[in-house]
Formats: sequence, C-alpha cells, structure tokens
Amino acid sequence: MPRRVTEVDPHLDIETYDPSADLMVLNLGPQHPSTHGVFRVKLYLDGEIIVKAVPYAGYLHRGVEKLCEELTFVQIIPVVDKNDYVSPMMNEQAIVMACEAMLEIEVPRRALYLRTIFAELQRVASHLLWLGTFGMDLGGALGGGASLFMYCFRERETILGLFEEVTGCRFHYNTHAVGGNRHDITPKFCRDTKTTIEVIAKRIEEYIQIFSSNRIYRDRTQGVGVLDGDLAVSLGITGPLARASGVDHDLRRDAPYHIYGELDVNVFTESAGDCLARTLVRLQEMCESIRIVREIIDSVPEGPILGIKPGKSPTHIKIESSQRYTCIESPRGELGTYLIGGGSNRGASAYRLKIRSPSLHAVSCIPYVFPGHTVSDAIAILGTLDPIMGEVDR
Amino acid sequence: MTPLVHGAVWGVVIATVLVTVAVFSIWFERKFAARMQTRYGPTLVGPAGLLQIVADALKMMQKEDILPQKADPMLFRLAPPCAVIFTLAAAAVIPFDEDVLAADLDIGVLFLLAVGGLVVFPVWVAGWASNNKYALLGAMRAVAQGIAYEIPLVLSAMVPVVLAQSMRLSDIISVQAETHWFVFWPLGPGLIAFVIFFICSLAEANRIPFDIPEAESELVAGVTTEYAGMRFGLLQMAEYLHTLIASAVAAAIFFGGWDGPFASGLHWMVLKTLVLFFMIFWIRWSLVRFRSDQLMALCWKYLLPLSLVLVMLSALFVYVRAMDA
Amino acid sequence: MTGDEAQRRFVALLQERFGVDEIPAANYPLVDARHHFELARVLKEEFGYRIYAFVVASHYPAAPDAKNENAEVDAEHYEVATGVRCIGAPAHLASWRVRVELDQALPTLFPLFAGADWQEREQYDLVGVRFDGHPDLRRLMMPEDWEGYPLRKDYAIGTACPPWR
Amino acid sequence: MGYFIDTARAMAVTMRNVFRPPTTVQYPKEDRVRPERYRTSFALVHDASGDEACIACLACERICPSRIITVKPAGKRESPVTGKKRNYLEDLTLDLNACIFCELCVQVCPTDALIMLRELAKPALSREGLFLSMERLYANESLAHSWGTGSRLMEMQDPKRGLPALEPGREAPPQGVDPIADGVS
Repeated sequence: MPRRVTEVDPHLDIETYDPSADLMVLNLGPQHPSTHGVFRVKLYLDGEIIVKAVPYAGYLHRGVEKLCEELTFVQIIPVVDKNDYVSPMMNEQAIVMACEAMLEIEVPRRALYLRTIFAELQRVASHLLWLGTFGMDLGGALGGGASLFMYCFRERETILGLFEEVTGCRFHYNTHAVGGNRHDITPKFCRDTKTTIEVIAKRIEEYIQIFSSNRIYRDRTQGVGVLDGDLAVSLGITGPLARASGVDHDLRRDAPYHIYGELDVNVFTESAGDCLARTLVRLQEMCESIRIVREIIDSVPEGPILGIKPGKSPTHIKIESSQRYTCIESPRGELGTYLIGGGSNRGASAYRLKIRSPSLHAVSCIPYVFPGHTVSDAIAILGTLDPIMGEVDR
Repeated sequence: MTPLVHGAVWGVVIATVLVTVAVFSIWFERKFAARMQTRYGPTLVGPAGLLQIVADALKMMQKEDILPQKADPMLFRLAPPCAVIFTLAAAAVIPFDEDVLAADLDIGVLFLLAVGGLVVFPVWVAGWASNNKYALLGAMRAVAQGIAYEIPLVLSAMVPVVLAQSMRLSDIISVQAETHWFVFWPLGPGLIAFVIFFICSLAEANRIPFDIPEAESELVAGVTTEYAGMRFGLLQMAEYLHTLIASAVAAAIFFGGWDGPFASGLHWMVLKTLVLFFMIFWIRWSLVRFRSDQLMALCWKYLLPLSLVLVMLSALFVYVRAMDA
Repeated sequence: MTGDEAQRRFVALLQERFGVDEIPAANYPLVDARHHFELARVLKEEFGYRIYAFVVASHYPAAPDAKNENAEVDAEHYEVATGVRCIGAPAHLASWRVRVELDQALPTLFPLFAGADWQEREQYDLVGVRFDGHPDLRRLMMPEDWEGYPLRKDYAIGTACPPWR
Repeated sequence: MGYFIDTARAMAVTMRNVFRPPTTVQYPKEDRVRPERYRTSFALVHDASGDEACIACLACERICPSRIITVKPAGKRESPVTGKKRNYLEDLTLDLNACIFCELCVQVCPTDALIMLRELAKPALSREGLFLSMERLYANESLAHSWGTGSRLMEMQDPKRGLPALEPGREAPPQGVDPIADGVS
C-alpha cells in the first residue's frame, strides 16, 4: 500500500537518499496526454514506485497580473475571464465582486440571482468536464473512459447551450460587469434550464453506474493519493479536494456572499481523502448545485440587472488607493482577488491585483502525495486534483 | 493433395481471410463504439465510412518510418513483423469446418499455446528497442503481464483437452458435437474455464481492461511510442489479429466449433467467433484500466488456483464417467 | 461566533499583543516585520486560523506621494500582505500587511503553513521579496535564469503592449 | 465476483446509449440551431437613412482590451443623404487574430455602427484573411446580425429598468419528456 503521507519529505535530497543513483528520472513532461494542460512533474522512479516528485509550473504564465496593472477595470474582466478556462463565470464573478466591494456598489437582487444561477450551472459544467477527463485518465482515450468522456460532454454541451442563449458566447462570456450583469435571462432560458437540470440529474446516476460504483474503478482509486486533512489545510487547499479529506469548509455556507445567505447550501465531506472520496464529493456537489438552481430558477425577482449607469469610456470605474481581499467558492476552491486600488490611468486600473488561484494550492500538494505510488497512480491523483494550468500560472 | 500443399493453400486462404476480417473489424469497432458514445463515427470517406480503413492504411503507408537515432536498429525493425507472424501462426491449427484448416496436428492445442505464448516477445522487444523511458516502462509491464497470464491460459485450455481426451482440435469439436458443448455440459469446470480463458486471452492481447503496456493516458503510447508509419500499423494489426484468433480458438474449444443445432458447418464457427469478437469490443468501450500490480494480483491469487482446481475437477469428471461406462 | 466578533477579537489581539495602534478602515492593519512570524503562529495555534489563504507582495517605488501629504520622500519598499482563514462557521479571514525594506528579508511562514512554500516562491519570483528560512527559494513561474522581477513598478513600464500585428 | 456484476452494469450503460440518437451534428452538412444573441464576426452597418452610421468617434478603439481596432477618421463632410455636415470614417481595421469577442466595442458604439454577426464567417486561410478592413466590414453587413447592438445592450443594462417578473413555468414541457433522448433541440 502507498506509504502514509505525513512522513514524506517534499524536499528529499536525492544524492543522500540514493548515492548509487540507480533511480530513473522520468519527466511527466510538459507535453503529456494527461497533465491537464502544460505542466511538468519530474519523477524519480525506483522501478515503478515514485520516490520523489518535483513539479514545475509556469509554462502557461501569461503575466495576467502585470496586464491588470495596464488595463482598466472594465477591460480586465474579459482578460481575467480566461484564467480558469473551465469555469470562466467564476473568474468574472470574483474580479467583479472585488471592485464592487471596494466601491460599495449595491448590486440589484436580480443580478445577484443571475450570478448565482450562472455560478451553480458553471459548477456543474466544470465538474462534468473533470469527470470526463478523469475517465480518460483512467480508461485511456480508446476505452471505457472515452465513453464516459463523451457522455459528460454531451451533458456539458447542453449547459453551454444555456449560456449561449443568454450571453451569445459558449465559453468566455464577459457577462458580468462591475455593479451587476450585462445580459438578462430570457423565458426560453428558464424553460431550458429546468429541463436540462432534470436530464443531468438523471444522467448522474448513469455515470455512477459506469464509473464510480465499478469495482475496477474503485481498485484504481481507493486508498490512492491519500491527502491528510490538516496537511491539505496548511497547504491552503480548499474546495472539493479539502472536503474529501474531511475539512468541513465551504465559503458559500460559512462566509456567504450574494444571496447564498438565504439559500441553505449543504456541504458534503468524505473522510478518506483519497481519489474515490474526491470523486464522490464532486458528484454530490453536482447534485447539490442542481438542487440550488432548481430552487431559485423560479423565483428570479424583476428589476434592473446593473447597479450603476453603464459607462461608455473605459475609465468610468475608478478605485482610490485602498486594499481589499474578496473571494468566492469556485469549483476548485477559494478563488480570491486581492485588489490594491489607485493604479495608473488616474485610478481606473489596479495598482496591484493578485488572483488567489485554488489550483496552485492543489498542485502544491504533489511533492507530499505522489511518493510511494506508481506512475499510473500519479496520473489518477493528478486527475483528481483537477488543476487548471491557466489558473495555476496566470 | 499432399498435406504440405494442403496446408500451404489453406494457410494462405485462412491468413488472408483473417487479416481482412481484422481490418474490417477496425471499421466496425469505430462505428459501433461511436454509437455507444452517442456520436456517428467515420462517415465521410466512402459509404458510411467504409473506406476509412483504406484511407488509414494508405496514410500509414505513406508516413515516414522513423527509426530513432539511439534505438537498436535490428530489433526495432524486427518487432512489428514478428508480432503479426506469431499471431497468424497460431491460426494454422484452428479448424473452421471438417477439413477447412491448415494443419490438422494431433498436438493442436499445444502448438496453439506455444505460438500464442511467443506473442509477448515482439511487444517487449518493441518497447526495449525504442530506447524511450515510457516504452521501457510499457515493455516491462508487457513482460510481467504476458508471463503472468500465460499460465492460467494454458491451464484453462487444458480443461477441454482433458474432457475430450485429445489435443487435436477437430477431435475436441467432434466430441462436443456428440455430447454437449464444453461450456454447458460439465457446468462447473466448463463455464468457468471459458471465462478464465476469455480473460486471459484479453490480457495476452493487451486489450482493456488489461492494456497497461500501451496505456495511452499514462505511458504516452506505451510500447508503440517511437513507432510511426507502417510499423505502427503492423503492431496495431497484430493486436486486432490476436483478439480475432483468440475468439476463434475460444469458439472452437468451448463453443463446439462448427457444430450447431441445425446444419452444422462453417457458418456456425464464423458466427461464434464474431459474437465473441463483438463481446471483446463491447468490454473495451465500457471498462476502465487496471493498475499493473492489481492485474498481477488478480492473476496469481485468483485465476491460477481456480484453473488448477478446474483441471482436477474435469479429470475427476472424466474418471467418474469412465468408471460407470 | 459571527464574522464581526471574530474581527473584533483579531483587532483586540493586534492591539494588545502586537502594538498595532491604528486600524485603517479601507485597508488591512500594518504590523511590524518583527511580529510577522509570531502573529502567524499565535493565529494558527491559539485561534485556529489553519487555512493558508494568500500572500501578496507589492512594490512601492520611492515616490513623493503628491496626494497624501507626507512631505518626506517615501523610501522604496515592498509591502507583503498575508491572509489566513479559520475553518467553520464564520470562516473569518485574518490578514495583515508588513512593510519590508528593499534589502530586508521577511521570515518565511513555511514551518507553520506548508502552503507558504510555493506562494512565497511565486512572490519572490514576481516581485523580488526575499523570505529567509525558506527551504528552496527558486523561481516558480519564470525560467530559472530569468533576470529582473516582472511585477515591480520599474519593470518594462515603457513598452505599452503593442497591438498584436 | 464483484468484477463481473460491475462489468455487466457498465456494459449495460454503454448498450443503452447505443439506442439514443447521436447528439453530434455533421457540421459542414447540417448546422446546429444558433440562438438569437449568438455573436461571431463583426460588421459595420448603414443607419436607417442609408448613410454610413459610423461617426469615427474612437470609442471602440479606446475600450478594446487587446487594442486591435484602429480608426482613421476622415473629418467633417457633407452628408449626401441629410445634407448636414458630419464626421465620416476613412478606415476602420479590426484584427480578428487577437480579438477576444468581449462585445465591449459593440456596447460603447454610440450610433450602433459596429455590430456582431450571428452567421459563422468563413474560416480564413491566412492571417490577412482575419484582418477586417472597412470594405470587408461593410460587406459583412449582408450577413445575419446578432441581437446585441449598442443601444439594445445599454437599454438592457439600464439601472432604472423594471422588467416585469418572468412568469416561469408557464409552458415548460411536461417533466417526463427527455429532450436529449427524443431529439428535442
């Protein structure tokens, strides 16, 4: 069985550990079918057991934070939108909430409802994509995993169709604005949402049948990649990864923002902390998000969707030099924005904007979790960490 | 017609038929797998994508046969043809009808298993010779899996031999024709032996859920990482051929070969083979892959002892029947 | 235990044990660099702030701030803001800022929070703040041999990002 | 033993999907139905009176995050239609190579001159193909326009707008209908 995680030393010195140097160095290279983007882990292999794993990030570093100091607040929303390219709505919501918190703009209730519906639908779509690619990681591109991938994408396309109906774009929407939303929902959106979430709720049972209740799948994930609860928390890991290790923490319930205070969000935790627990937590979270959407889709209040007058010039949003950290619960954990106002363009762009990406914390647990497992386990664990390289490297 | 000429003629006929069936099974698998995944599969090239296979073959042929610089040139070139030759060699003894077989050896099953066992080497040599870390990992896994699953395969193939008191495949089939098929007749040993034989032939042919040698998601492309062009085509062809021949063998020794309820003949044998072949596809597109150590545990802990018990049971069964006869 | 009770407790802690007198409204309290590690340890062990939220380093060049009236030139310095969060109902975020001079190094929080390993490496890589006691302070995002720190205010400000063509 | 039951169950799922209609669309031959607000490429339009709508006010050039719009105003000229002197556009280049389709330029356009298209523009064979000059933008006007124009977007985001509550659930299809399985798009 893989060794317990606590006594693994992440900065193991290879020369002292193995003077005869018969370890094989395998680069789970930046270009590899299942590293979920451009990411490299240098594995020191003893046979097929990993002795040490050294991850290298930075291959997709586009300097978004430097760009945010150049562009104004109105312009960075579509740019920041592309950080976590699996759940773009969350990035927009995070940055827009930071600006509203600094300017104390009162967002109309209809916009809050829209944001919550979009966020929960985006969470389901993000978890569906994770489930599909995780199936491919375990089952290979020409096998059972690929069937699960196609089913998950079939469901995900229906959700993207809903977003397309409202915002006109399937993926990077730019539908949030400082003070509210830019696109309003249509009656067709409400009808389609209700039918879509019923279909997806039914299909999740099918995924459980083909995947998580399957003995081969359970063998591949039970007891694999065990992450200690307090190690996860000290690494700053939040979201489904921490909840699978028994950390009962969810920002939607503990520090509610928007209208999450009025909704009762129940949080699912597993204690095992292995790949199987993470799968179960994400599946339950999908059902939970569907329940929330079903609950609030019928009671969207009427009224405006933007709190302030939409400006024509890029510099109509100005923030004076103060600092604020706001965060939301994205499908991967606590997605935060630390904004320091009073930057160039006479205060219309940020002095410094740090995006706290949950995937970077998730990926930082690799040196602690990989040792003791085989290469195929490493792929399974990397799959369950659900890292998005755009968000890790920004 | 001297047996040599008979063998040569039928050998060529069976080999070409098997290769064409294997080729068209690729098309069928892609269309059927597409349907399983709610999509269309190849439709553009030819009517309903039938010419997709020809297009793939042509593409493979005109691709450059890359020989990596540090690879072992002789072994690297030798592996793919050997893979196809060894798998096709096993087809020599499979009787498709009374006299429709290449070589009616009286040690048919022994020859079959011996040549079948050789298939592990080309896969291992391919991985070793391409001097690539991922291919090396794939090769070591292929050897471990091949050897592990050889033993239960042989033992479960012994059950029909013991029941039919002969190693000649046509005798086994004729015994099944008189009595019941070995899958149903002695309920315990027959059925379980078939299941073990089926699982082990899946493992030998490196098919899901046992395809760890060329695990695309882990080892990039496993053993076939450094191969391109027609060499890669041959390695893939060998895999499909191996599954086709394994299902033909299983149909022969467990499902009564050409014996069928009404007019027994060639069509029954072909039908049974294709049904088993279809089952392999179906399993391939619904299951996830084992990890290598679980795979070994499954073989050594469960399949091996079970198949030993089955051989003893069938021997006991034959003894009891001989006693009261 | 609601959010603002946790905030009051945090402010009380800052005032009596770490001598932080003024708590700005639109900003996080400024703590002296000497208390940085001690404050983090107290928060983690005694008050249960176990989730490591963020560390943000920002660079302030020596500019006589025309707006706010402090006449003498504000020397070039860094400012490192750190945030830790507690698990459970209020999930209150305790965050504070530390002023770090150019040549000074801030003690790392790695012994308390394992997450600090990568976060501090990223801030060192992008802004250039050094953390002493860090297990292996290498660059995280940029290639190892990259010179210059991208997010400093004096880094490549002249080159407006040209239209893509 | 558990392996066989789970294998059978997984195989049952894949077989059940064989009888569901394929959800993929053979793109070049058939096309997916696109909603009204779908936005792909760009076009410059003439206003109601047939005159060029664009008054070269550089609003779109300033708002564009990736700075790919360059506007060359042609100064004041007699308008052939209304006779009054007004600003005209000499050239507006929009470089689709780096456009991120954020719809900000359409939103800030005061005279609804720059709009987005609903029809998929033909894929370009070279970088120059994606470089829309004024003639190509006006040529695109004949294609189907997307719903979003400057005034409509501004009107939708008007803070004082009180849209009556949507009557949800009025004509939702009965719950039993499985739109994906029965091909209801």
